[in-house]
Amino acid sequence: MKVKLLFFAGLREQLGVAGEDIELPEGVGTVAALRSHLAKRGGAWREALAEGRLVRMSVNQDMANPSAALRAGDEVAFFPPVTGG
Amino acid sequence: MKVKLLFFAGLREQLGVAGEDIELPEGVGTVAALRSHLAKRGGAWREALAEGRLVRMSVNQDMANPSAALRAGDEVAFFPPVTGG
Amino acid sequence: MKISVQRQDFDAGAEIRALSRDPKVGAVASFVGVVREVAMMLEHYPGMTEREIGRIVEEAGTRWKVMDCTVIHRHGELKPTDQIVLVAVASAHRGDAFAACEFIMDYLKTRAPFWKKERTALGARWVEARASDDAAAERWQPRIAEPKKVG
Amino acid sequence: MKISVQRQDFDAGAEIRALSRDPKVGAVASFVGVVREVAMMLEHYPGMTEREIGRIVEEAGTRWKVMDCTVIHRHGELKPTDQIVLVAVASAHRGDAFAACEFIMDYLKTRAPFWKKERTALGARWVEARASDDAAAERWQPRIAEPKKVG
Repeated sequence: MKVKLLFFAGLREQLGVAGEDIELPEGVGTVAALRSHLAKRGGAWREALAEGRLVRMSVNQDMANPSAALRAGDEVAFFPPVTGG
Repeated sequence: MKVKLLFFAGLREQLGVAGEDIELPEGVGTVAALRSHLAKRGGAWREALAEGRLVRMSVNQDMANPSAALRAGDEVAFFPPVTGG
Repeated sequence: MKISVQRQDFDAGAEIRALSRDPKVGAVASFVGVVREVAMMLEHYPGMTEREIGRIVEEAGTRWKVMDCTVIHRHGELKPTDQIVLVAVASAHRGDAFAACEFIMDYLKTRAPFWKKERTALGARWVEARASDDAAAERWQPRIAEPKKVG
Repeated sequence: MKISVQRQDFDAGAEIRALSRDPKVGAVASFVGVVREVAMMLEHYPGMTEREIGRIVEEAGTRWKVMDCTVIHRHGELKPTDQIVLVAVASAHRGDAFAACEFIMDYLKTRAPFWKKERTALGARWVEARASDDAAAERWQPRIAEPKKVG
């Protein structure tokens, strides 16, 4: 299935990309699995999405837990802890 | 000694006077004594300044306790609990 | 610090803006009190009012990091939806600004010499002081420490 | 309820005034956040930002008597003393207005998807999230009750 990825702030800069549409391989069905999948690209991806790094995730513009399930067409965003206000 | 009296809000209306200069008799040396002295005028004075009534007092524009001493030339004000803001 | 007791209305936005000209200010907490439903006349004690508000603001400055502060309180005839009072506090951080602003309002309600007379359909009547306002001011009081026992 | 994420500045006074048109409103508490000392760029997540602020405001409405509320948050390039954010809450009484306003600010700081990049003399750097902001939001959490022992 296809999902839309978005990256913001320091994470966007580190990855050098603001977003992309990707086809998820079999077995990548949660936000946590997607994160691991992307980290396996290596380089900046491994570094930015490594398990120790504080990364927040949302699905369809709702904050999501790592265990949140993904469905075709979802908008999944990765970003650092927020610093507005 | 002479002091200046001021009355505000409901108290002013009840007494029918906004202020007056009075000569204090011997022995009227505190705010509490002044209050009793005025209450002895009877009528609206007795009613408005009776011991059970919540009356606030200030001396020279500082909130004053009943035991506060009076000096010649003081500005003494009597008024109900405040309701601003 | 700006304290004004006045008949005319005020522009809260302009006052807030004026408090944030210092680049060390990061937070401006403010409060606007508004006349609800019934027209009123606000009497005050000229001179003492400004002094009392000044003391309240000074007290707030000893408790929190207040960088600047504006208090405007109107008097005279006011009608429903009219602004009555503005308290605006500037600080580096929002915690100080919020606490000082709420403290000043609570004390203003119980210590500044203003009296409201409502113009109801049944006639004019002086508003009674509310116990809830005393309670609101009371919660800022430091708890008095138990006297130490001398052995 | 008005929520706006925008580049342009706002007039806090006009927003406060708009919240007090209802004669049942007696209190408008508000907060303005201001850029301190260092210029910055504020990035956000269009769409999610408005939704998240909406949820925060809705949550405040379940906890306090909120009659109306305005939240404006700027994004883009901002310089020292520029206004960043306005939260204004209208209520019948000041206790509700103050609490809801502070609650919304605390949650905005930890939940709304905004990121600040400071333009320092040494170059640009992303601001790190502060533990003190998490702590400020945390204090509004209901304490979880101890599970009852089943005998």
